[in-house]
Amino acid sequence: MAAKLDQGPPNYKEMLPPVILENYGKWKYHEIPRPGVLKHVSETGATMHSVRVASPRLVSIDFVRDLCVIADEYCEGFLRFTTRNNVEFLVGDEAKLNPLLAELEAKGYCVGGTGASISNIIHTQGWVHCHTPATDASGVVKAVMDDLYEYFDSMKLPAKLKMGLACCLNMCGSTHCSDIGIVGVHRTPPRIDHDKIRKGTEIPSLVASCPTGAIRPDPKNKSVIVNNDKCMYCGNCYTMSPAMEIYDAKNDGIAILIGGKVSNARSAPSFSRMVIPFLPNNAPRWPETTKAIRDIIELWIANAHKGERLGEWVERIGWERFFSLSGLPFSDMLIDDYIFARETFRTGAAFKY
Amino acid sequence: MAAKLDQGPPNYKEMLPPVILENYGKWKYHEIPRPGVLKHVSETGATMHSVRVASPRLVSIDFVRDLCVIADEYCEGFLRFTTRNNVEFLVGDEAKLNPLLAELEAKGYCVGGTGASISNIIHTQGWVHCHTPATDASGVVKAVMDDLYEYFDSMKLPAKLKMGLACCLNMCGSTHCSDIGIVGVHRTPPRIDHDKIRKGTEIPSLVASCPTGAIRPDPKNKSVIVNNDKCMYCGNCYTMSPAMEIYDAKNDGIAILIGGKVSNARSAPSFSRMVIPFLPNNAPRWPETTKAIRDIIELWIANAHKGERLGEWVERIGWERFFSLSGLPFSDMLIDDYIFARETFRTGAAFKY
Amino acid sequence: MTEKKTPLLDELEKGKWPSFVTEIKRAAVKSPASAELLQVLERSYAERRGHWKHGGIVGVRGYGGGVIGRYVDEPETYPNIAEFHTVRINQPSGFFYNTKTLRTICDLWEKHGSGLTNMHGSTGDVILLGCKTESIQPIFDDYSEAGFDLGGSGSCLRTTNCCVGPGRCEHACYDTLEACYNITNEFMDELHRPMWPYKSKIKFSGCANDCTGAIARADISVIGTWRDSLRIDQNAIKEYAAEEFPIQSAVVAKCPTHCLTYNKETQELSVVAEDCTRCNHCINLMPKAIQAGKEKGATLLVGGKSTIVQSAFMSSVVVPFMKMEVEDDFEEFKDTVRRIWEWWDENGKTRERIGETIFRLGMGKFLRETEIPPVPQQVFRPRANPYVFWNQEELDQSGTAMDGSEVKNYNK
Amino acid sequence: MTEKKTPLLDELEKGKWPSFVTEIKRAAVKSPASAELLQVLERSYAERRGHWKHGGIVGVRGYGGGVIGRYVDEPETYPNIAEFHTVRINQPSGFFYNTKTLRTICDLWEKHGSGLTNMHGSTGDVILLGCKTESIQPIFDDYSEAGFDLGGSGSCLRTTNCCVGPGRCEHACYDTLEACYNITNEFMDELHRPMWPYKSKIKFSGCANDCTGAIARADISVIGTWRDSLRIDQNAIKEYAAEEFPIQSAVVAKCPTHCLTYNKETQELSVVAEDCTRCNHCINLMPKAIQAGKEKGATLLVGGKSTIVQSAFMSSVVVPFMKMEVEDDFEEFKDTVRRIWEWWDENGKTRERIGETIFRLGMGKFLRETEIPPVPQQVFRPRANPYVFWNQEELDQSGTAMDGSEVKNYNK
Repeated sequence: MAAKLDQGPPNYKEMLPPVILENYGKWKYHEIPRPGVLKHVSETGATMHSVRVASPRLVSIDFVRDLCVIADEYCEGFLRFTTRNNVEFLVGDEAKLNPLLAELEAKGYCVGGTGASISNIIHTQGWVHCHTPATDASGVVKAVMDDLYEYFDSMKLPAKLKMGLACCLNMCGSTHCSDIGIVGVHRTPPRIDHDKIRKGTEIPSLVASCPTGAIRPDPKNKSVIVNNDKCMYCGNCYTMSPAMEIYDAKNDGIAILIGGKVSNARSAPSFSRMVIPFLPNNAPRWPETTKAIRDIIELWIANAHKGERLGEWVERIGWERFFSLSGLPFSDMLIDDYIFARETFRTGAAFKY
Repeated sequence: MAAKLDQGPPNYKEMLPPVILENYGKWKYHEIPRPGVLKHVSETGATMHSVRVASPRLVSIDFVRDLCVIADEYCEGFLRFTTRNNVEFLVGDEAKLNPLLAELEAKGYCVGGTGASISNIIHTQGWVHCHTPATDASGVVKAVMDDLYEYFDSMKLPAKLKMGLACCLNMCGSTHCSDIGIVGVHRTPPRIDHDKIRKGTEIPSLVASCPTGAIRPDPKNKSVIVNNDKCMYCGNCYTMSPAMEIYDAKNDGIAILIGGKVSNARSAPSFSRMVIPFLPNNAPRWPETTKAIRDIIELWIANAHKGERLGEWVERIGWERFFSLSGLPFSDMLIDDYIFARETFRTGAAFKY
Repeated sequence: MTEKKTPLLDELEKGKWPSFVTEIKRAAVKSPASAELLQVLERSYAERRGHWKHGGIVGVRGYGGGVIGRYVDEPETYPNIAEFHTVRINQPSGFFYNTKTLRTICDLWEKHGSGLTNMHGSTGDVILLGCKTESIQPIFDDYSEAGFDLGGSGSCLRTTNCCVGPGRCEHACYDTLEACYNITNEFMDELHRPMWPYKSKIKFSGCANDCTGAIARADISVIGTWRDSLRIDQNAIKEYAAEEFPIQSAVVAKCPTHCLTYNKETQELSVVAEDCTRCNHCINLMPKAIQAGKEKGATLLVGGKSTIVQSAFMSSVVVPFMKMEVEDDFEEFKDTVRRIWEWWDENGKTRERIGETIFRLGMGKFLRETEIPPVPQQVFRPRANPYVFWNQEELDQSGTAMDGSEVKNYNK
Repeated sequence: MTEKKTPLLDELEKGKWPSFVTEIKRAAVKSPASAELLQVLERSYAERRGHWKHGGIVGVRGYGGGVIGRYVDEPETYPNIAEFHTVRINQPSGFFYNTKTLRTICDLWEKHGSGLTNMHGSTGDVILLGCKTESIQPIFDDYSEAGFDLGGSGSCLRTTNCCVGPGRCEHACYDTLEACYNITNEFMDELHRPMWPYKSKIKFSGCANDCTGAIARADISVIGTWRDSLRIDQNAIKEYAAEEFPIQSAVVAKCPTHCLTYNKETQELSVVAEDCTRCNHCINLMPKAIQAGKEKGATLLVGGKSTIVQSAFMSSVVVPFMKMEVEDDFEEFKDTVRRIWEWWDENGKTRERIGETIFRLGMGKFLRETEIPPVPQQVFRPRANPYVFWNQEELDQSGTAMDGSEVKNYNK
């Protein structure tokens, strides 16, 4: 049995339930009859219910098999996942909706994540499987979502809230454009293992990898020297060479960025902005991080207009007002000093206090 | 008679008419009873009229003496100039206002430049006295203001209109933040006079002066080489060395930028943006330039809300809509490719046609 | 396998949210590797640091990527995860599955790997988390026979991704599922054999809501839109009015361009079509009454990427409107993207994403050399500086530096 | 002096706007230099190019600047303007003059120079346009005796400038005229003896309307503001209402922060003080009814400059609110500016303006080293990238690269 090269992904058409095949491209509108349930109505009059269920993203195959059992019973053997790692059961037969919901509840699945809610946190691998993490991913997400669960299975937020967690400055997973981004940060320069460098690192590539020019060759030692004052701990050098260990258990932790979005609806897509430069890695439940995020969300709930995303609210009231309302300390670390810094400086004399 | 060092400027207090000395810091509000005349009212009930008169900026001492004669007769010997090179006669005695206006009219002075009008064009020296001009300054201003005179001595624009002209890319005189900026542009690389370089140019400084790194030393010739592909004709090298002649009569001309402002009122200060990359130096009256500016102003008049500065109008409708309304050709030359270019790229999928 | 204690991780089995710790424990029942993963993770929780080393090169015959090497830093202590590689399986469009397919994925992974997976990775692949080097080729062979293919890794076209599209969304302005499937198949070689300066991603979103986050995460962002005026069903407007939906305050007043007018008397909503930017706000709020125009397609935006190295870039508009038709096999898209990649391949530096190359060399140069017409939709606003590069061939070159003439001659 | 024809320039004597050509001709009656200027300018109009060469160094005893050298490129043809230098005379605050002073300026310039002047240059000086090298010292001596001093040129504090301020404006939040006079006198050495990386400018505007263009043109921009709430005179509001002034549409609806509410019934205007950004829009439109708060001062912004080299920068907020009191001799301002200059003098490269130095080295470093407190008013929004520089001394340095420890030890 010779493997076929380049056969591409499975054809999605085989993955669509009958109700979708019949109404493909004919959907007219949708409603959210209750949190976690979408009702799509077709031009043909047909309806389909999608039931959205939380996933921890890192799952066992038994978890997936359990999903299959449910999908076979209520959804003619079809289901889908979302870009935010939720599971969606696709119910063509409305009679099966309530039984499905009952079974999900009985089995302890978390139904929610629709409309003005938190829709699962996009996240990375963290200590589970990444080589440059400054924090864990799954554990922080678990702690934060446990704390914010009331905003997953209800729709009482001013608008949808999309969160992302990246375990290092690579900021994988859209944390750079999330309503709330949780980012693992290193804070100390790499420790150089000169033996490892001599054994097999291509020094010119290593030198070139540093965005601030902090690494220079040290021909005498056949190694490199890091100018610690120029280093911003991004870890790009570690990606180029394992000799540049960047993790530092005593000083790694988390930064919080807020106000990003990708949707074009109403306002243009925007980057998340840093409001807390550092919180400690207090495993296993990161209490400082969960509290900081809850405080921000509650401030938003108390002050935003209905329909206003977190970043839209902050932009309306002004970032300076956000800092005075939130009581978060402002420091020079929150002021950009990288390539596009100038655009963030307030080139105007009109502002609030 | 030994000259005194560092005695500083004359004391402004000696330059203030009695009505100002009496009402200094007590002004309550002002009105514009007619174009070119400001009426300031003091908390004390006192009033002062300022009559604003055009100046060509490059003037003879006889012009100044003529002003003095008028100021002596109607203003107790006091007058002032504005940051936009207008002259202001300060009338403390309201009875003298109409006689002053009559005399100004009889002598052919241009009264205007207040409120929703054009308030004189800030400009540079051009061919009269500058060493790097790509166009003349006073001549272009004369041609444009002759053409737009109806908007100087009336207040029928949607809002005030501030124009600036800079005769080269230095963009002296706030053209970078003007409602309409007229900028002299070179379009060809410098011509190197190798003899002159060898005679006295400090080559490292010359090389360092190039913002795009287009100039490199040519040790063999004891001169420099210009990489023409990298040159953006800014003329900074000519400022460092007279051996780098940048003027090019066949290709120099004018670019038009619009939409800038310095005031914080309502919207933040903003840069002017290029809408026409080149118009020829058709001296003595630059008909293409005067027409282009008139067309933009008339489009603004026809479409803006009352009180809306040119840039506020364009930002409201969108620059893409401005181009379709104006019919001005859009080209890649209008797209930024310098340091902060990224911020101008449309990072969103919402736009007009 | 000895039971070892994981008191810190056990804390993460508490609470309402589903627990990844529970999942690892479930996998650990059958997989010694997963059991050791639990141990090393507990240690990370105690020490507050990771224990994974760099990926070495691991792979499959005929492919240049699709597998990410991963090694624990103390192989002697943790022999079962000394090698613990990730396999990327190209997901079906829209993450739709039948249970048979899902079970096949599970069964094969039970046979060869840790039994742990991400459904899905951020880029889109099914991430199979943890296997030995010797298993990689057998894993590929089995999955291949079952109808699956690898995803991308390294300096290649990364696995493409799309939103739910016409499968279950009223907003889809083109068939994102088919586009993703068709175009992925078109670019198999680019996906499986890294040969570019760095990675490149494509994401297909059916409308301006951009549910794949294409503008933030993809080098090539394809966002559904329309060219004509949005369509308003006045009867449906009246129904919203009857239900006391806040048409004026929630929709009209929040329209960013103020192009909508609602007449409360007649209960009619009107639009000034040329002022509308197709931001989708009104459609999102009143899907029963407002829909996209008839002339549908997509906006092509280029250059999105995350933070490292030159800070995050969002994609920016390159082609404001492009037809995305199954009938013509997405021809315009494929042609355009090929030109864009070719330009980047020629001009990009190592580890430089498309957006960074465009930023370094200039959007003007990019547009000229890819033969994409410059239009004002590509920018929020034109340049503020006057630093225009002029095509010298279009100027009068007599007496300029370009013809090598002496300065002295020109002065005459 | 032979009469020569200037047909091109003569075209610029037509039209309604006052003509600089007429002015040069008036000067030419008494000045052979001005007559020759007319000839060389006519030639520029024919050839469409300038004829002026670089400034050589010309100057005055005891001063490092204040005179700009200028030479025509064909001195043989135009001997009277072979040298045609510019003298900068420091103007009085607010460009106010009595006629005696103006006549003195004219008389001395008739004696020594071309009889041509700019009233004023963009920076603020009286620009005396065109004199010979041999005349420079006598010019200075005469003007000095008459009570004038030179302005700045070169890498120094350039001549400061201010708006009309309390002399004739209801908006002035501090005494710009006195501030400009006092502070200019304080920094005479910095103004007259270039010793910095490049030039530095200060402009004083009394309110947010910024009539000197300080934010765009000055390295140090001082813009009047207040700290408490704006003040509304409800009786005056009623008068505006009686005159049918469009309070709602022109003022309230256009308030950028929507902090104003107008009650049409009671004809009362109210403000939510904490939402107001003090942009001056409402005050501009209704000066009889709305005025600034009582706690007045200025915002200090830093870094403004025009285009060459790194493109134009606007100044950005450094100190949101600063008292500007005559009584304390503008102490806080002078102290702060001295620290800023000192930092720039130590860190700036040649021909680098303050704004460029801050941009290159980072606002954080600038604020720390000048001991100016970081506040959110300094930015439109915080950083989007996570590239924070941490003060290593505040971290646990045991086992980091900072203590020179071996990586191996740390792993244990």
